[in-house]
Amino acid sequence: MSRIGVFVCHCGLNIAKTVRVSELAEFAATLPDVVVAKDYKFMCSTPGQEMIANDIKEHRLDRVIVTACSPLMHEQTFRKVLAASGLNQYLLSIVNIREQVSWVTHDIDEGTAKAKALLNGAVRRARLLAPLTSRVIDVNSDVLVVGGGIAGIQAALELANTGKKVYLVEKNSTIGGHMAQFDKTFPTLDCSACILTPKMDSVLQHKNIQLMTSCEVSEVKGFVGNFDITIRQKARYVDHTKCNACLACTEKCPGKGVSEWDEGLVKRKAIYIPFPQAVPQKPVIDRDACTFFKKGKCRLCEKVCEQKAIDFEQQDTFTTVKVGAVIVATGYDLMDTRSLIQYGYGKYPGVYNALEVERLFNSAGPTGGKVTLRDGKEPQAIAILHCIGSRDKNNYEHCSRVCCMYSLKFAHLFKEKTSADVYQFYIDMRAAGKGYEEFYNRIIEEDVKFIRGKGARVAQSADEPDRLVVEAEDTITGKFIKLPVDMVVLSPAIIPRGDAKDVARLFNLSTDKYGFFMERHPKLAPLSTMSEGVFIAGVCQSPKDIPDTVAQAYGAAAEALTIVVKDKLELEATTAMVNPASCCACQNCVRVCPYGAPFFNETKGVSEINEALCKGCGLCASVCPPSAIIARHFTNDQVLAEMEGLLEF
Amino acid sequence: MAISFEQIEQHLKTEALKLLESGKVILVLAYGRGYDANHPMPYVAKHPSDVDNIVFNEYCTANLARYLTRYPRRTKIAIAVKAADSRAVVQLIQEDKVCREDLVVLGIPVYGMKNFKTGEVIDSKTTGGLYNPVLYDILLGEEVHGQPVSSPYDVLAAYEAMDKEERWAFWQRELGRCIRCYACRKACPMCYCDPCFIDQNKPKWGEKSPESPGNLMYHLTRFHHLAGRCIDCGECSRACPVDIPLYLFHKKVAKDCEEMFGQAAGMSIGDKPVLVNFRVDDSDKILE
Amino acid sequence: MLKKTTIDKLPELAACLMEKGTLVAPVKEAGGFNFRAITDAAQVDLIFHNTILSPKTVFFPQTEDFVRYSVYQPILEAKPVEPEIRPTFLFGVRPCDVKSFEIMDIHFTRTGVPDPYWRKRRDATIIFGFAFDTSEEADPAEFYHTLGIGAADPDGSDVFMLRRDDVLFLKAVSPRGENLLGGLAGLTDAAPDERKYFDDYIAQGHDYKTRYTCVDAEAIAKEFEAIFHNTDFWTKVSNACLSCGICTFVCPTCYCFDICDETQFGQGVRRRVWDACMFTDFTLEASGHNPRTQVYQRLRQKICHKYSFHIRKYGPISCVGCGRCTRYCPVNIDIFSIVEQAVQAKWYKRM
Amino acid sequence: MSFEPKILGIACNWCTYTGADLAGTTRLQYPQNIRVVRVMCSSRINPSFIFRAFQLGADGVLIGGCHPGDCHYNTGNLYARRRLAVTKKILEFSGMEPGRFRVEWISASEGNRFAEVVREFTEQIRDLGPQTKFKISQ
Amino acid sequence: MSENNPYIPMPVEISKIIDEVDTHDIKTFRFTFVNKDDEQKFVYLPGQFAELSIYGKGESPIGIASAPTDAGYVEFTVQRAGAILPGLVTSALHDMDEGGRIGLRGPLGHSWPIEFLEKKNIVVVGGGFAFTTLRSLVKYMLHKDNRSRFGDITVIYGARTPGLLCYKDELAAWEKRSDIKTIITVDKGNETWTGREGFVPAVCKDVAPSPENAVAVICGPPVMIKFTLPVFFELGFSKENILTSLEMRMKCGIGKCGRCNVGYKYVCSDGPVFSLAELEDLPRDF
Repeated sequence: MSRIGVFVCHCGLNIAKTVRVSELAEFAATLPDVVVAKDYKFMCSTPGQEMIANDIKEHRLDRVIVTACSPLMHEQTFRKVLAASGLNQYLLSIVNIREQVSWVTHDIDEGTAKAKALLNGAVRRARLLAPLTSRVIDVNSDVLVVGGGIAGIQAALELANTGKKVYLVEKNSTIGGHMAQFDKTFPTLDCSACILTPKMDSVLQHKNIQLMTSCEVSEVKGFVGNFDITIRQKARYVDHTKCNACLACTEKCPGKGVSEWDEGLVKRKAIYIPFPQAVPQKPVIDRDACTFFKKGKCRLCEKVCEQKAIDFEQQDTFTTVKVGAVIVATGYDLMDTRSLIQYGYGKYPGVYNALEVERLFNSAGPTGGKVTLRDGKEPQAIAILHCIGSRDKNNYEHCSRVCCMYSLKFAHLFKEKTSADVYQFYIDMRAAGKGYEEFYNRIIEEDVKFIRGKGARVAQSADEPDRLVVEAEDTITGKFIKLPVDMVVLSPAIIPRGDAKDVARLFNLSTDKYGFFMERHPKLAPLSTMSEGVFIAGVCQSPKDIPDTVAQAYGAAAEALTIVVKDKLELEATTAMVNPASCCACQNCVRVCPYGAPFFNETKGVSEINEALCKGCGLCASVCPPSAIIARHFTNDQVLAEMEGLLEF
Repeated sequence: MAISFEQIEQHLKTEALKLLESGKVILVLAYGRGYDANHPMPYVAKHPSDVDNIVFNEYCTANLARYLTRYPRRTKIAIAVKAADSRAVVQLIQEDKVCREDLVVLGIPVYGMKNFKTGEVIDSKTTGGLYNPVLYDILLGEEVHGQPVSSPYDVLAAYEAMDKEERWAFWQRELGRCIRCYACRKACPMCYCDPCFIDQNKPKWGEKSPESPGNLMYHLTRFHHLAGRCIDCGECSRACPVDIPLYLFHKKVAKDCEEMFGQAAGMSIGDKPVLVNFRVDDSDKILE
Repeated sequence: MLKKTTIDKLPELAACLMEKGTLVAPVKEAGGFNFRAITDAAQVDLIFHNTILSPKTVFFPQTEDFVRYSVYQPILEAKPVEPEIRPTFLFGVRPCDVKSFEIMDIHFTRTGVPDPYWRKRRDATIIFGFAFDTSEEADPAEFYHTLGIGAADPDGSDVFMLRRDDVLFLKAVSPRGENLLGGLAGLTDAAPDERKYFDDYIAQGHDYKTRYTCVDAEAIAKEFEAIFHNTDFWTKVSNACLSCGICTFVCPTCYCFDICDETQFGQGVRRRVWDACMFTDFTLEASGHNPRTQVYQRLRQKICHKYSFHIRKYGPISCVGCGRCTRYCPVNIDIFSIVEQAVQAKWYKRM
Repeated sequence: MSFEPKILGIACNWCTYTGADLAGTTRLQYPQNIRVVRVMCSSRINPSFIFRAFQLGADGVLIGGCHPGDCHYNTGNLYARRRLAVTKKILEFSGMEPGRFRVEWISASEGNRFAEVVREFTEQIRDLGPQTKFKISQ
Repeated sequence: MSENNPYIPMPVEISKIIDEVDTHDIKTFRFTFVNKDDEQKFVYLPGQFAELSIYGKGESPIGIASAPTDAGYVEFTVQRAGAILPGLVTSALHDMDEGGRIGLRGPLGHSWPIEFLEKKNIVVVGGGFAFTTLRSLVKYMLHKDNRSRFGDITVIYGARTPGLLCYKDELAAWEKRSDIKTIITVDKGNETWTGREGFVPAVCKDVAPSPENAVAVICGPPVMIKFTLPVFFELGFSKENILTSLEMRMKCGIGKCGRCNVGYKYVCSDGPVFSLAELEDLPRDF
């Protein structure tokens, strides 16, 4: 016998257009235990909230039902109203009559009927809601940043500057990420290295940052405020505490590996630093390329190293760090365009992908900054093909966002460095960004030829076997064209890192259909994730340019700070608990819980749940045969009552 | 049979005596005389002098694994098991209700067991194809070979052939007779919950009165709780005072589970019960 | 008055009774015989030994609705359920079961607050007792003889019946029975030699031996009181017990019930439903406390209730030896043996 | 009056419920016969919920969860897949029309999929007609 | 069937709710009868109980806390039962407001043996929330029409903390009266508590009521009873002169449903009031 208040929101016309809101309120008033039912234009507005607060007091309400938009939208807003009115915030129930009713029907009768059923269910459930209290836990003030690209660097620096200790984990032997591979950045054409390397250096120097390169997170335990994160330090075979970065070893090394840094365009040594400005500037051994590891003898590096830093016996080591929050900034890969055989990447030497071209422009790159083809010749005609694999329903539907702009940048650089004709094959130009449209206009001025039409095929020229032909339909003229060129640059889809799934599993992140990490809310919580205390920044969330990435990094740092700045944290209250009187000691809960929250108490002969580890999924409750587990806020009783309400009319 | 019931009884007595005298176990779960020879009872021998009361004959159908969970954990127990019963022991070990090292499993290879109420031979009905225990420490006799081996699921054919309306009518009729004495769950070695879900009043899953809705809820949920755990001993059906063929439904669920998850209940102590387990590559087809 | 008919004319007799009221008689169904309200005269089947459920179901059905209510409406709107009670003919009740009605009467209507449902149904019912076939071998589970009940005791019946091959004899025992039999068409008077056969059969009913042990109510009540706290004894006899409810549900003298509120969509009915002292939740209190958590405690309650408490509270033993509990026990627990052990041998003292 | 099926949806908070919201946000139209209960994870769904829903008169029950591998709780839906598969088999063997119970993986980004499934399922239930087997008559 | 059907409750209305303790889980509900006939029929004496009945939730047997001398209403003091899962009836009742209606079945069971108590000195010993039917008894005896029928009255009442004492106003009033000796104690006091501290058995020993022509009426949690009984034996009270009230799971309240027996006695219809002598005739575990 509770006292329920029902508040029906019009959401302007969003709801009122297809649900008769006043009728719904009248209906609510007839439901059991409902003592007040009202409708109002905007419940989430200040007057709306005040109305609820007043009615809680005036009618001594002990349950509140807000019939409005999705709980994912305003549940927190209204919970705060309850809390401010002295009512436990979990005595709130939200009925979603906007996203799941008014917006999905045009028929006001249908809409009203469904809204009534949903409301009826909510009333039945509300009667059984129990006040819940959150547990308060201590918070570890350190932060882990995963990924040492520009996003990770920026976030780490921001946090470190506030005085928080930061662990920056990078799986490569240097930080810098993709940005360090670029020559120039659009639209300002400033030198990428010039703006990035000082930051990389700051990371290395910062007393609050512990930089962990050649490292990967291997296990994540704990929960927001109290993560225990195990990090695997991959064997580098060089003791970095001894190495003085003289690099004598790299000179002597006979081994040859493929330079990841230069996108495989050249070879590097088996003991190497990826690039001259690498941070830390200490070499590592590529086990697969090392003569000693392959053939069992060599050890030249060891012989030349005065510091005795070479250690072929080195093993992977594991360390565990305790942090309060995590920022995941693992970046991206380019789609492997070899699978798109029509473009001939990997088949014709004249076909390049965008990152390879970045390296060609770079003075530290394989060609010393000269644009030459693989055979050393300078190209006479260059085609840049946009949207390879992206904006493509057969591959990746999403737009990779930065390709238009870097393709323009490429055109400019080609023009600057060669005398070639440059052709852009595009679907449409997307130049939304500060200074971007201006940059586009500038490139048009530079005699770059724009062909509106997606490159359909790249083939060997029939007439001149060492040249290529790009086939496309010019959608402006409607003509099918075949353009002979020397060089083709593909702008492939930007996709999540190959191991993004593993990272998602480790940190309990959801991913979208491409594998990009899902934000908690696309607009209102773009950097938070479904995992409390884990934030995302940069391209691992979705393709974006450097300014956006950096902005996100700042944002994620601020988000993480909101957690670690506090000494104490309130945990989610909707955890599960065991009613020991009913527990049959089958230990199903212990077997299934992904978080290890339930454990078996041998002395008492019953299962118990560590609520700090519990995330409230309710799996244990449904595998508990005697229903001894109570999934708070989603108890069997509450769900059954809601179902009964939904199905009554 | 390679060995007679009398010989099994003799073996059982000998082994029980040895185990009790040596103190290896503190009790032996076996069979004793009931009110006549055709009605033996489960019997607990705790003292060497109790061993004389042990009997074994074709009516000793009871699955003694049911009693294992009655004793405190870590009690040293010897248990006499037939083929299906041994699967129950295995399943209980999988579920960590009993520990392997606390048990001495006395395996009984046997066929020709009879339902003491009807006299009907039960081999093909509930333990089809399985005559030898899957787990034992001591085998009381020699393994049975040469008996007809059929799929335990053969008896389902007629029911699977029914269309859904016939099946519905069949189960309505059968389950409609249920008087909710709960002998099925009490006889079941895998039903060790106390209280049972149906006894709960928060939530109240089904009504206590023996009417169709409550009966349906009770039995369907029980079938679900036993999915992948039912070891096909048939005790539920034999216990039922109104002869509801519950074993058919259990068999069907067991068959489906075996097909979907590739594992039969109680066959290996290293297995994990299928419904508290998963494979990432489980097919979505199972949901179709 | 001794009347007779033939078995093949049973449907006519049944039809005749059905015209006067509800006929409840043994019906063969899957699993065995049970007493059911007859809808088709041909259903009545007297070729049976005994039913699965005892005929207490007629006066004390497994569910009895008390009140219909709506949880959203004022309590005043709740409507007591009027049970449909018509003149009823309970046909073919074995003598031991007839005896059970008397024992149950003490509990339900003759002491304390009378139970209106039992009384009304009982008052509306005419009982046709039916002698066991003494030419058959005694059923090994039965022991009504121990309780002083003969295989052909007409006591407590209104009409008592006996089958001799194809002939069914019906004798009026009570005035109500006399009244009824007199007005039933299709029955013929029995011949003198048949009357003699009938009387002899009844007289010899006590010679028909089921299992027997000498049991004196007062003495056995004391015996069980003495043994009540002997945990070893109770553990030993309950070792096999599964703690299911079969023995109590089939028992003609078990009367425990629960009162349940069953609600759906706000509409509900408060009803009583059989309960069993063998169930763990029988004595489970809202606080979580349960005085009988062990199987032996529950079996002890059941047996001591019948053979001790009932005697001290109401006089007679609450058992008629019908053997149902033993016959349907899935693990062959035999109440008779337990009683025997307690009485004869003072078995527990040797432990 | 024509038959308007009552369909109970049980959707996990993170994927299907959010996907249903997305269907709304993008104004996709679908039949209003579905009423969704939100639970945190498809693994929260006790098989008895489904039996009970049919007893309460649901003509169809639609379960929505994250795609296997995408569960917010890592593995919840992988357990759910097995448990619900068994539920389906039990319903089927009891004589219930198998088409009345359906499990779909619908992610937070698949608003259109949600709408499509609801449209399809509603039609399917409409064809099957009212569910009378489990329904408790009043 | 509605006439004199012992299973069908009569409607009553909550006219007053008193929040008794600082933990808010014990409340006293005052009910008035919706049908005046029912009020006439509801004739009871202290010590009896009734089934509080809420359709859809069930019934709960609760001792009557008011006295027959309280005309026009009947009171029950109800604790919200169950630690993890609250009792259905008691929690529904606790959620109700004044004006709400429920069902009432009773009066049930035997009362304190008033005739036996007459002309005797009465020692009332209560602990915590189990004081309800004792309160009824004390109120009854203190009534001006009844006071002369009884000898000296001593009340010893204890609770764990001052905030957990029930009927605080009445206790205060009793303390002021000269015709009753009222001793209130708490296991553990607080800043504002000026009264006695100590466990009930110790206080009983301390107060040492005389066994002369006296009857002790004791109700409380099992542990209190366990330690209080020896004190009264030592003081010289005979088993016949020590009375208590038992609790057991009940359903019907009229000795039919078969679940509240202790030995051959049904707590509901043969009790709940028993003398210690009677209890000794019953098995100690049941």
